[in-house]
Amino acid sequence: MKNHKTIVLSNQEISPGYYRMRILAPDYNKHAQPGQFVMFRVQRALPPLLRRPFGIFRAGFMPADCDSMPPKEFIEIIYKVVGSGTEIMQRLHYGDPVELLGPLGRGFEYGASDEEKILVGGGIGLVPLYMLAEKLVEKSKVRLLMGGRTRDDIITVTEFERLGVETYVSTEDGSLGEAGLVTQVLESKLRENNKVTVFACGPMPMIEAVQKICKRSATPLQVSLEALMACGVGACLGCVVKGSGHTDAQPSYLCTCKVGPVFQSDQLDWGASENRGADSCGGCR
Amino acid sequence: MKNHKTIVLSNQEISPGYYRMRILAPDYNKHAQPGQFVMFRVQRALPPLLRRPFGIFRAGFMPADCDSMPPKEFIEIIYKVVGSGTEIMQRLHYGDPVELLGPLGRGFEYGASDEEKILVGGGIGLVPLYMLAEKLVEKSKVRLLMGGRTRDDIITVTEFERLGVETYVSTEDGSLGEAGLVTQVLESKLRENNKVTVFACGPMPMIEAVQKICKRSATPLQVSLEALMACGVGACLGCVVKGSGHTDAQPSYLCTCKVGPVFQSDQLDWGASENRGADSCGGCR
Amino acid sequence: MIKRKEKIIRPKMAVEIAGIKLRNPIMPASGTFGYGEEYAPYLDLNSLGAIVTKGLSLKPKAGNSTPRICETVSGMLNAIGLQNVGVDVFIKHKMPFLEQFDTPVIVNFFGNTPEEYAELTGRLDDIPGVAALEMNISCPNVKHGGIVFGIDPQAVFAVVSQVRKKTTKPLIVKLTPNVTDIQVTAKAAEEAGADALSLINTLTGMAVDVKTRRPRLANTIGGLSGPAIRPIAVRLVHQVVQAVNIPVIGIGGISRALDALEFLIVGATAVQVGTANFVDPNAMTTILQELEDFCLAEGIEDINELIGSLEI
Amino acid sequence: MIKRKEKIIRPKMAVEIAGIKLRNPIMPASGTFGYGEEYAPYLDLNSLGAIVTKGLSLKPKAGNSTPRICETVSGMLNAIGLQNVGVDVFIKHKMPFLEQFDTPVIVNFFGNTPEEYAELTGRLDDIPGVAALEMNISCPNVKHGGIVFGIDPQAVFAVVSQVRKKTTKPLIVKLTPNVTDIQVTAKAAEEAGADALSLINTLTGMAVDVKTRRPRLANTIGGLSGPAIRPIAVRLVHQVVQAVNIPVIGIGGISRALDALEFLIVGATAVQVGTANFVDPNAMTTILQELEDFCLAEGIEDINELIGSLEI
Ligand SMILES: Cc1cc2nc3c(=O)[nH]c(=O)nc-3n(C[C@H](O)[C@H](O)[C@H](O)COP(=O)(O)OP(=O)(O)OC[C@H]3O[C@@H](n4cnc5c(N)ncnc54)[C@H](O)[C@@H]3O)c2cc1C
Ligand SMILES: Cc1cc2nc3c(=O)[nH]c(=O)nc-3n(C[C@H](O)[C@H](O)[C@H](O)COP(=O)(O)OP(=O)(O)OC[C@H]3O[C@@H](n4cnc5c(N)ncnc54)[C@H](O)[C@@H]3O)c2cc1C
Ligand SMILES: Cc1cc2nc3c(=O)[nH]c(=O)nc-3n(C[C@H](O)[C@H](O)[C@H](O)COP(=O)(O)O)c2cc1C
Ligand SMILES: Cc1cc2nc3c(=O)[nH]c(=O)nc-3n(C[C@H](O)[C@H](O)[C@H](O)COP(=O)(O)O)c2cc1C
Ligand code: FES
Ligand code: FES
Repeated sequence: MKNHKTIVLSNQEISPGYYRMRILAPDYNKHAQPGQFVMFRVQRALPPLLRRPFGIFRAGFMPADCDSMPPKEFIEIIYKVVGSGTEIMQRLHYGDPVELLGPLGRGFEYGASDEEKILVGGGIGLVPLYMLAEKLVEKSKVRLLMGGRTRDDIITVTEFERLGVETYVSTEDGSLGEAGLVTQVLESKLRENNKVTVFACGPMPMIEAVQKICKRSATPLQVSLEALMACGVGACLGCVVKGSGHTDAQPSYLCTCKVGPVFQSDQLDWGASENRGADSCGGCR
Repeated sequence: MKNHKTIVLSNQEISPGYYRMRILAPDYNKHAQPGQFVMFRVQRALPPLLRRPFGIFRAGFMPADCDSMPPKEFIEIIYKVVGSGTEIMQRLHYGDPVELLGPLGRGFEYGASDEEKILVGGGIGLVPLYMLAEKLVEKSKVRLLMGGRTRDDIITVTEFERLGVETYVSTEDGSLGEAGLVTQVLESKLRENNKVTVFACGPMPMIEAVQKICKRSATPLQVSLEALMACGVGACLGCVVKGSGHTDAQPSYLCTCKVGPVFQSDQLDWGASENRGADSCGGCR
Repeated sequence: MIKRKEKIIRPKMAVEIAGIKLRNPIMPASGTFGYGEEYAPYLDLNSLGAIVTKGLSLKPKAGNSTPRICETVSGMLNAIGLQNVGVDVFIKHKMPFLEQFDTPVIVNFFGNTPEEYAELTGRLDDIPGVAALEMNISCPNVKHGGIVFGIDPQAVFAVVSQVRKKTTKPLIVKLTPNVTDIQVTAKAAEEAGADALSLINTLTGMAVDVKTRRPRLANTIGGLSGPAIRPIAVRLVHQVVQAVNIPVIGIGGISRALDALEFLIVGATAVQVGTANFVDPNAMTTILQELEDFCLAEGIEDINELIGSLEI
Repeated sequence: MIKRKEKIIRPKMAVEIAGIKLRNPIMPASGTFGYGEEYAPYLDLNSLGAIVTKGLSLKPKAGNSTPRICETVSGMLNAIGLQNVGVDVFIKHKMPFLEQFDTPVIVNFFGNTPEEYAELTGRLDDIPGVAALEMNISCPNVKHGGIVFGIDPQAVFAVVSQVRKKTTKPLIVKLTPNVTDIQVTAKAAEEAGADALSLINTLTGMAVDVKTRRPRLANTIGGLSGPAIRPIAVRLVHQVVQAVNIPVIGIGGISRALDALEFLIVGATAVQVGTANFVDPNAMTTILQELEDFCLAEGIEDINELIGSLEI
């Protein structure tokens, strides 16, 4: 947990509207856990005022610029251009000064190794699952169910395949993989009746559907949530979600940035429509 | 008078802290008068909120990118980095989107051709005098007295010389040209007793000294002033200076952006310390 | 921007305020658009919903010493001091220009005593080209120790009542945001006979030059405007709309259609664009175009559908 | 940054507020720094002038529904709803952490009735590690139709008086900016026994999602903070300093030393940094360094020379 005043190493459009950015990030290989995130300052001046939260796609090393220097440590984030901050981001180049606060939050728990792992990713929700897959493939069979609206929303699947992950792609419009929702694929996989843990990240309606499916079959589920965040460190209390057992009389609010962003599904109050907050409130300016 | 959404063509440091920027600017060769200025929007988004006023150094044409297109019309501005806006400007490159409102204000009057013209420039105040010199050399003898604190503040003198202008350089610290104030040089030139008109632009203390000198010898003087400006078109009334004959009972406020920025010295109230406003109020953020 | 096909029906943009029909809800804010002529080279005055003049007084007013303006983070402070040519020069030299256009002229005015307000109103009431009056009550009342009219509901009621008696033209009262409860002053203006309200005028602010340790404005204190103040303005318009039954014009930090839409959705019938004119002389033209595009994209046939459509 | 030579004497930074000695005038603003532990990984709590906690209530408070925050132009809106762990958990689980540091702990607190305020004050008065109390009066008074205490001078006097009786610790009263005349509420707090004042709390604001036509905050209205509000805050501090004889802590949009200096020059004895902590967890460290550099460059040997040095 540190704030790095650092630079962009590269920034590339990988699918229409989706960018992959590499950022110089000392210590992340050692410290970043799958499912953790960073608070990214898109430039060292205004605008925008606040940092933007992004999942860590992966950490790595690359050769130094001069052979008498140590290799450069980096992280990669993958982002979708949706508003004012990501619009500035898409114009960044090598060398542009940015700031990185992290790694933040609680990541995924790996669970038992004798079970199958199913990762469910919806669009940009795929991001935090890659580092997780890197870990899980060491001990377990891992399958990735990747869904999106159209083929443009299907990103980095090949990279998962290279890890040895079995991947299943579905798009709502049928433009890539199976036509339909990723949750339909999940249902069919769970019907195989293996011992399974599910890890899901994506739009809230998808996560809610996954939760219902897993609950029906009593399958353990971890979800990674998004929330509007100002601080990312538990100080502002802006990013809360309702915890299980939340009532008006006995309220339970959990900070997505501290207790999450990854939650065991039974930590959350699935009845609370407000837990959809972040997702439906994008676009503040 | 038009607002151009345009681009930067080039941007170069010409002396420590001084930059010369070329901007794509259709119609300026035809319409821009010596002494006029532009309201420059340093980027198409915030910050900063307001445009920055800059004198037009010169207008010109350059070859088009492709031979089947007409030549590119440009203007050049020369600016000193002093605050938030100019700090952003110094990082601009070819192709960066900017906006240009202008040409604005009233420029210099050329006066009779049978007299000598003396241009007095202090530091960045030199800028509006170049286009003026281009015009004046056609008919009159033109001398430039250029002053600055140190040699770094002496800019583009060679360009004036190429026009056939006789130039005299003085610096306060003696690091280039004569040691001393430009006003001392002016006094010695006026002692030659030729028929002369003086055109001055520079820091307010210099302009005030020039005014005193010219008044003593009844030499006609035109000055170009700076003022804090929001609109540049006479709408906000932020940029006023006190006109001659201004009293509390009969106030006379003249818009620097409309009536000026060039004034005949007898249009102004030289007693008013507030006419130093702009100069002493730089640095708002 | 959305490409318009021949066949697409353009959304209806007209709105009505206090009996004046506006071709669209976009107009400049007083003091940021001069007397219209300053911006005429840059945009078509016939494309605007209305033209609002710089604030006028009975006699010409010189305004404050300089510096009068100062940039702040996403905003600006001004202490122009209401410099204006006075009503006589306005009628003689500025109205003829404005009368060339087919756009309602709203004259903003102020005084330092209720009598000044009343007399000035009388003068303006006689001018046929004036479509409506906008009364700026953010001025010191010299008879009451210089306390600003607009912050005291009784003073608001008194001065608006006086003005109301002097004119049959639509009367818009422009409220100051520098109050504890704007619903109270809004209601006072309504009860005194205002036909519409406009808000907000600038918020009081100050900036210091830390090197010289002097205020950045000669007047020490000035009015804050620009994008920085928009959330405060939206909140105040929202509150006023709920308190009164007359139309409200929203003002404060509008520089894009999305900004204007916030005000319309909370219930403003029209909006004024101020500081944004300085930043971009074409700001209102762009806002109008974006507003149409928004309506087309969202399937809104008449802008009036949007007004007050906030769902809480 | 200025290079410091061995020999240069570093400027004196210590200030005193209501009897508490602060090693420098920089501290966090309540609600933006958690209970201190959240930012401990990023900066040395021993470098700060003081630590100010999230606002505490007698019982734990759940806060509002989400969305609770929203970014605006150079600012943010929040309607957290004063979520906090309550005084008991604070004393048991948060104080021990804070007591490790050699930095005065200022506890911010609030209630919804004068009795709640008084009872809570009694509880906090017993805790030795608490250096001072900061009383947030921008809360609805449930006994008076939910009208915010801080906007009514009588209510301010009453509630501050009650609290004053319950504690001998230095009492800082935190004023709301959402009033017509802050000098009146400032004086009411002073007369009721406040040892110092802090201001400003957030300005009331609102933002609308134009697509869904819903407020961006679940609570509709929230508090505006950040650089956008600084000119308003500087003006209010300037006015309060002139009205009272107790020290004032300046708050509002401070993110750099130059910002802090504006407040000190108009007369604030110390400042609080709020939203800027979210933007940069090292903000206060940087401000401190820049502040020292400014003093060195300007030849100021003691920061107290700057306080109230405004020349008009
Ligand atoms: C833990 C976490 C991990 C995330 N990982 C990724 C990722 O790997 N890739 C990716 O593309 N996006 C990710 N997001 C969403 C990402 O933060 C938003 O898309 C981004 O902040 C939008 O910024 P903007 O300025 O472009 O949009 P604007 O709408 O202009 O942003 C305005 C404000 O709303 C916030 N905001 C808007 N949308 C969201 C959202 N969906 N979630 C949280 N805050 C939002 C912004 O942070 C900002 O404060 C993640 C969010 C969280 C909380
Ligand atoms: C008619 C005219 C012509 C000018 N021509 C030139 C020129 O050719 N080259 C050049 O370098 N400068 C010129 N200036 C000054 C130039 O406008 C300022 O240096 C510039 O605005 C500073 O911007 P900033 O953001 O870097 O400074 P900041 O201090 O951050 O600016 C804050 C605010 O103050 C204003 N401001 C600050 N200093 C001045 C100033 N001296 N005059 C007017 N406004 C100021 C800015 O425009 C802005 O609104 C001219 C000014 C005027 C009025
Ligand atoms: C330079 C300037 C001059 C102004 N003059 C007047 C005026 O004469 N009368 C008036 O009622 N409001 C005046 N205002 C206030 C504006 O009309 C408007 O209410 C305010 O600026 C907020 O809108 P904005 O944020 O869009 O600028 C002035 C504002 C500025 C910036
Ligand atoms: C998220 C958030 C929570 C806040 N919580 C409190 C609080 O609990 N008590 C309080 O007195 N002020 C609270 N404030 C107000 C701040 O302490 C400060 O007065 C205000 O944010 C202005 O300062 P700034 O512009 O530096 O943020 C809060 C502000 C924010 C942004
Ligand atoms: S983002 Fe501030 S508490 Fe989570
Ligand atoms: S800059 Fe607005 S009137 Fe001159």
